[in-house]
Amino acid sequence: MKNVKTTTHGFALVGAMLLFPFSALASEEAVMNGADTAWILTSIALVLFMTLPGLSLFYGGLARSKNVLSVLMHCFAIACLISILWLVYGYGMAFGDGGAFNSIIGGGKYFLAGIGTESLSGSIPEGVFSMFQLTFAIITPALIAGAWVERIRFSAVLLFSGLWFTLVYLPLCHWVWGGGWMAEQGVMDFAGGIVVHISAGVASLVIALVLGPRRGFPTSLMPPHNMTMAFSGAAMLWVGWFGFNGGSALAAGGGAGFAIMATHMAAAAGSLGWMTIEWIRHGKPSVLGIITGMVAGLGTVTPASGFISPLGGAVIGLIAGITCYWAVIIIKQKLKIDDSLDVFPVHGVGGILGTLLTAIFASPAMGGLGYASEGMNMVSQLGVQFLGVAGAVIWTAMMTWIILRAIGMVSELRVSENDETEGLDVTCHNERGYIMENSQY
Amino acid sequence: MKNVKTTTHGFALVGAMLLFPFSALASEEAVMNGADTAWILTSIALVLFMTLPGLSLFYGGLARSKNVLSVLMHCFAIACLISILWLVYGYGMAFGDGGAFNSIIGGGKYFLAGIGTESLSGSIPEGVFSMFQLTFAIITPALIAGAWVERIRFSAVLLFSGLWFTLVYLPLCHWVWGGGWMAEQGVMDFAGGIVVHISAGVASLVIALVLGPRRGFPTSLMPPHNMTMAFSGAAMLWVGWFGFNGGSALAAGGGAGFAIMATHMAAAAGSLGWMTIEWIRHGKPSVLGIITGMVAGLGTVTPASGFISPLGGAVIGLIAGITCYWAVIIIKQKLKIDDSLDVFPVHGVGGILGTLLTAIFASPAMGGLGYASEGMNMVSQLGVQFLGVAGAVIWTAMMTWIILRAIGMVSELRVSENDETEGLDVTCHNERGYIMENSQY
Amino acid sequence: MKNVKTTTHGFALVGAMLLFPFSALASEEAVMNGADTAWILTSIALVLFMTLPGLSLFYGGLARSKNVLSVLMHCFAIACLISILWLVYGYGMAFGDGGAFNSIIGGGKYFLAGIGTESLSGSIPEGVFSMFQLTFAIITPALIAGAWVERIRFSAVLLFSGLWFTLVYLPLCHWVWGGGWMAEQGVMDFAGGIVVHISAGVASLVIALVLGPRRGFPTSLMPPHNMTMAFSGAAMLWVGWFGFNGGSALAAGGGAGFAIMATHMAAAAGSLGWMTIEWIRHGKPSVLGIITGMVAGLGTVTPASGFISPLGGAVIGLIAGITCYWAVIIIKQKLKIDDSLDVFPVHGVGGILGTLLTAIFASPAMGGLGYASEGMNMVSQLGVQFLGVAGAVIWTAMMTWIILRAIGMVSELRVSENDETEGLDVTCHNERGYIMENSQY
Amino acid sequence: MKWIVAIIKPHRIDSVREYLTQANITGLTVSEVLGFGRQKGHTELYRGAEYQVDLLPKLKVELAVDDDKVESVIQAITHGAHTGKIGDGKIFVIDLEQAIRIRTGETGSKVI
Amino acid sequence: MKWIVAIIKPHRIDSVREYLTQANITGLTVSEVLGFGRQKGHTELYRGAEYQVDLLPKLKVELAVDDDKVESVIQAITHGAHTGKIGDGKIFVIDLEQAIRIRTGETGSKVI
Amino acid sequence: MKWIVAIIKPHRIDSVREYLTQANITGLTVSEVLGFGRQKGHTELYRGAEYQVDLLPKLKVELAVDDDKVESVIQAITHGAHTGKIGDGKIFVIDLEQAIRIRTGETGSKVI
Ligand SMILES: Nc1ncnc2c1ncn2[C@@H]1O[C@H](COP(=O)(O)OP(=O)(O)O)[C@@H](O)[C@H]1O
Ligand SMILES: Nc1ncnc2c1ncn2[C@@H]1O[C@H](COP(=O)(O)OP(=O)(O)O)[C@@H](O)[C@H]1O
Ligand SMILES: Nc1ncnc2c1ncn2[C@@H]1O[C@H](COP(=O)(O)OP(=O)(O)O)[C@@H](O)[C@H]1O
Repeated sequence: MKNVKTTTHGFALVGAMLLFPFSALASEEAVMNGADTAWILTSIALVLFMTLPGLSLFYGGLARSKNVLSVLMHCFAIACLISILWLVYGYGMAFGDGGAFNSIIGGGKYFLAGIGTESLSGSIPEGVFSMFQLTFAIITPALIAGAWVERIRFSAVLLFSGLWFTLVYLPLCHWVWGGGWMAEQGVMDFAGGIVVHISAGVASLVIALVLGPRRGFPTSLMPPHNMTMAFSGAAMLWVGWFGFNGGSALAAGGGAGFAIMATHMAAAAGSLGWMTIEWIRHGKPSVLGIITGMVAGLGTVTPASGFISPLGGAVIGLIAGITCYWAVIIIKQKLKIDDSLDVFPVHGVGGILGTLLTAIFASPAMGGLGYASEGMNMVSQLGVQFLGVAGAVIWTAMMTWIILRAIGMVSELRVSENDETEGLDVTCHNERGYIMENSQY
Repeated sequence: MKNVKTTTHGFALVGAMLLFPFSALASEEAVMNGADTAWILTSIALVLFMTLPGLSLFYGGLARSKNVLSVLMHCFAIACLISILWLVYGYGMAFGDGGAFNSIIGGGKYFLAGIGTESLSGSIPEGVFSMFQLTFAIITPALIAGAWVERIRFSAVLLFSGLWFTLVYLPLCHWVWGGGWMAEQGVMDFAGGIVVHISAGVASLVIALVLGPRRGFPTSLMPPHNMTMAFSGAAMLWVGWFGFNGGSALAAGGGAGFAIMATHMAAAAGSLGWMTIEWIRHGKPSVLGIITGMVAGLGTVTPASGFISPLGGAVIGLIAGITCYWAVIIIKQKLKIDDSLDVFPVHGVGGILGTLLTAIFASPAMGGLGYASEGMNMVSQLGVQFLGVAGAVIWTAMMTWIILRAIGMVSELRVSENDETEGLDVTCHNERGYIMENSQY
Repeated sequence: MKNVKTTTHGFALVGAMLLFPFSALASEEAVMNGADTAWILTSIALVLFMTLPGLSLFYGGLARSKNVLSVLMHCFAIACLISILWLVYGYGMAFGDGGAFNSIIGGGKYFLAGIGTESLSGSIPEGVFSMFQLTFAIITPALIAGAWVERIRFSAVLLFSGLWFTLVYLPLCHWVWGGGWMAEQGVMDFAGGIVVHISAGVASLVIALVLGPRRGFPTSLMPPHNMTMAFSGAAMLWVGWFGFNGGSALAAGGGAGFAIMATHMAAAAGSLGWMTIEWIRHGKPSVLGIITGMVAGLGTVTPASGFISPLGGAVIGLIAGITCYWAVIIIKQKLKIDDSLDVFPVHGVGGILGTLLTAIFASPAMGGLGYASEGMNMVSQLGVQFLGVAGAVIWTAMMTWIILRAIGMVSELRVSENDETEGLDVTCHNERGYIMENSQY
Repeated sequence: MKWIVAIIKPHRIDSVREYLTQANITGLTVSEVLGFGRQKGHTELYRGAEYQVDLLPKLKVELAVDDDKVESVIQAITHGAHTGKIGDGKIFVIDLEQAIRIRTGETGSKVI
Repeated sequence: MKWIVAIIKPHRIDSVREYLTQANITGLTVSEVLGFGRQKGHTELYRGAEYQVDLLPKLKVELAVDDDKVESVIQAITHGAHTGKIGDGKIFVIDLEQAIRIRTGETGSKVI
Repeated sequence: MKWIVAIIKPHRIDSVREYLTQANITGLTVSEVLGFGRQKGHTELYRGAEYQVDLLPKLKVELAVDDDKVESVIQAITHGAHTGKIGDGKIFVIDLEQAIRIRTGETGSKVI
């Protein structure tokens, strides 16, 4: 357990000695901290809220109205499926002790067996820790849904998400937070730059390439059908992210406070960054722009959030807002890759950027809180971060491609042309999003 | 303690002696636990969030657009009305000491008099406990609104809710959580299977029968006017339910963690259960299906949530998803009872099912955390649960019928035919839900 | 710090001795309280949630559909801008030590420099305190957006908000909570009657007068385009207000519980008050009415919430619901001032009312928890409150007018007639809120 | 051929379509419109401000029919849409010169 | 009788209705349409992708009028809808053969 | 002049407009309608209750054209809207007596 505890999320592992000597001590004595527990219970709610309804509405609003329900359905069904898989083997593979293979993958604790109300993970009950982690496991494949919207078959969504969770998410999560090889190398990822954003972003790019563009792309534009819905979802993401990054401190204290400050400033600066560039280049700043900048800032600051100063967060956010703007232009307009809701340019690019910038801004010279492993400096840590990024990109790309090919062998990935034209809501789910006023006869 | 701690919510009262020797002890010494308080403060927000906007949007989206505001109005006005009644006499009747009649009803503490910032209820301030309980008292009559939508008079809504709260909710709440006869019998209801779901469900059935169907039912179908709104509401319900069931542990610890895990797994399994059966029977799974399955899973696991394992939660959820699906078909399609938003088949059937299954899955043999009262086994507890269910069903049905008849004697229950056709938003509230674009001249 | 600490928000200042002897003691020894921290971390999320998406949706729904995105944009951009200014100098000016000028304005702590994860503010980390305060600094200028919607230029929004935050919000915040002259006088403002509601309300009135009415006002009515959106936002405000007022206790205990109870009862009573008066005067109660009454109740109870009984909260709410109803009629219908979303009559009038009523209902004779400064009685406190109100009204009105004139000298405040007719979404932000169904070709 | 335009109350559409089906009409086009006529509208109220709405939701049904069917179609619509209250709507008849089916290019009355 | 179809700018509807009322017109039907003509549309921008919108929101007003009122109705609409800018819209006049009131079954010009 | 009404599948509008532009048509008006015809609709399902939707989303394109352009416009619409599947829609031609441009008061075929 010690092992696991120390390898958790907020990098308490390494941080243990460095940042939280007291809580590390406490964990030896296995004392539950009610305050930490209260905050993580809250964070569980906040992070689930990010997916349901947060991300669902964000993505749903960006789709066309004939497909809005299919987008909501993807996010919701993924949340359900991953939850059950987490119960059955997910938690164990990510955070259980993998014995001799622990660098590669964990194991045990299937069906959460052996975990009781008294089991602890650090200063919080293990059940609470497991639930908190589950909310991360839910949002990651849900993020990918942005790449395949408006054309994928629903059964392919389920198949893909189950396999990808098993073959990509669980290993990565174990490598970084469960004591696997990345943790051993000293890779710093506070709340999921690698585990969540790089993995989801890279998978999205591969999916966009394998699946091909939506009919009509790129000649006919497919504007968001409901920007107010996308806005609501984005705002919920911002709020929920306090649980995502702040909860990753796994304690109710100054560490969580700092993580939230850095997170918040990155969101604000990312938004203003994107807004400004849009204003300059196109003459008018847009709601879609400002909220996309926010997501870019938040995704990018995620791996760094617990290691940096608030000002560091603002700088990272600004860099993110500008970089991701250009990434979207390049991927969608220049390369004409239909990563429909821009998951790779925002989350993938942001995740990579943030993971690397962590090495810069964690430096005490930059006002940061220092490196997780002893003896690290900016250069050596940057090397380690590169290693982590490279490992994650390669593994994710490779496995995502294999999974898609495998599914493609047993069934179609895309709906028929007709169904795509008519919209997935009616053709796949027998429903319509909106049936207004007079239409009701 | 072990047993008990986990078995809370109301229960505190009776439970005090029986179930929480430790906290009871603590309360003797009157020590407030800040961490528990922090978590229950959070839970108050989460559970209010379930009604406003959660349930309101869930129900509003399922109505037709000409009635959407009336649905929101019902939920909101009920929340306000019940809050004031709670202040005046509700809390006292539910949780005050009823003296000689305590098995039947509580009393005292009118206007929350005598409660100060220092008063404790277990390890948390009594004001916090009272507010937490109020959020349950709000959502229960709001749930009933699903039965009468699109045809009831607004004044009848207020009259009914006030009377029903007084004559049905408060007694039930006292019986189960306030030290009344059900508590004395050892009925286990962690977070409101009986108090909330059975009572709301059964009342809905009676209302549907007394009020009669909406004009046009069942020949013309009345599809949801805004599934994205219903989805948002459903997602908020899921998140808020963590406060509902997790907060019912009344402490920030492993018990709350387990309650949340069981709750979450039941939601996931209920959703997948309903989705699967729809997929098999109709060829396509729907968003309305998956979110209804979620509500079924959540409602059903509620009474059991603090007594069972996460796996137990998943099994209960699955059973709920399938059972409630058939219950809806039977009530609405076969029996042609217009319980408009299916409150009885989902909450009533789910509540009964969950209350009975509590006896099964709380058993340590099923991985559960054990029974609340000493000397209980699965069979004897099942008997007690049956007793609780029967008592709640009979009392609720009887009193609901009497209340409706009484109101019917002083005023019409339904709006006029014309108003029903035109829609309640304009005819009862002088407003329209949506006034889009060009229409604005 | 002591000074500052004790004068903060939850009025711990005075309250320290009176209400929280223990925590005051603890603060001497600079011990972090995890439970308090957990609750304030939660409150940060709740109060941000009030602005994003809460207030944004409330306001967005009340606008016409052609302007909905511009309203959302204002709220969002203000949140981003104020966050960065807070980081740079806002926190320091509000809560830093102003030395000799401390009665007037604070200083230092620019870029949050010098604050570490270990720094405390009372019993919570200073970073947590700073973030909590930031969420108040965000919502205040966002509230003002209700006055200028549907006609202001976006660049004027940014300029105004930055200047107003600096010249009005920061001084007021420092005067009341940062140890400035109002604090010295013993002005009681638990959670922002003066700092938030009076300041936003009065600024709105000035803006409405300087900017002039929307084209068509008052002959053509401009009804809310989406009451379901306004409803969602209002419901989120209610929930978030628990963090606003409850969090202002700055501790997880009975004080927060009482603040939440008073807040909740005021919301309920305000809603019922407005509903009743509408029912009597117009024959039908409306959703817009009931939720406006809720906001009136909440705004009014804010300064009093931590000093009064739940019953006191209900009475304040009722008075607020009725008073603000008439204030809206007078300002909009009688005086024909186009404070478009009625910010002054609801927040301004409510804030003034609540600040004065605080002196009444805090009295132990009215069931209140007593006055903050020693030796105060109802009359003397009322005098102090008058002083606070007068100071805030005069300062805000004066500075707001100056800021508007200054901006007006460098650029237009309003968009062109044509743009106003066409709508700000397309003309200022190049987007449309809704692009439904068939329109998607 | 004639082009028939009927303005009816929204909730009568099902009944109108039933009668039309009985009259062997298999094609029509419906749109949502707002009607102004003798029928009184309603008042809306927003924070004390009254707002008179006199454009009421109606449905417009348009169909092209053969000359010999005009009478039966008018009958069908009248029966289907009739409630006897003000605002039931009107039927207008316009001469139709030509009809073309896009799919086949056919023209004339076999198209409709 | 004539069937008059006018395409106008949305925000002119109130003024058009006022002029029509002055011309003793008591019935009309309005629908939301999208118009394409000389008037330039606007550009929308979504994450850097420009999107030219040239179908502009307009209102279509349809009314059946007696032959002798055609001129005054055209006058009324022209006055009410006129702003002098491109995109003000057009009025079209079609011959109307018959009109029936559903409620009463009456026909002809007394119906309208 | 003629008044041409075409009912088409929504996703064909871009292609129709392209062909019309080629035919030198610079003005038209579009509205969203629901069509009932030979084309089968779809089923919707809400909590086990099936719901047959046979009113399908279509677009109505209306244009006033000069007599000598009628043929080319019909050609253009037919080409643009054609997919060869049931439900492609129809074109109707009605005689148009007069057209007025609101902005200038001009009348006749120079208006359209
Ligand atoms: N002259 C007209 N031209 C076009 N539409 C009309 C005309 N008169 C009435 N209508 C339409 O018919 C509807 C019903 O007319 P109304 O006068 O209210 O009742 P009734 O049909 O019973 O006489 C109106 O709402 C309007 O849409
Ligand atoms: N030939 C036409 N047939 C049908 N509608 C037309 C035609 N020409 C224009 N319209 C409609 O009239 C509106 C205004 O026309 P436009 O050419 O933009 O300006 P103007 O009326 O000033 O000449 C268009 O948006 C369109 O809806
Ligand atoms: N007689 C008619 N009058 C008016 N509209 C019609 C008529 N018949 C068909 N339509 C319209 O044309 C559309 C297409 O017709 P349909 O019979 O489905 O296919 P097709 O055009 O291939 O024959 C319908 O949805 C309807 O909107």
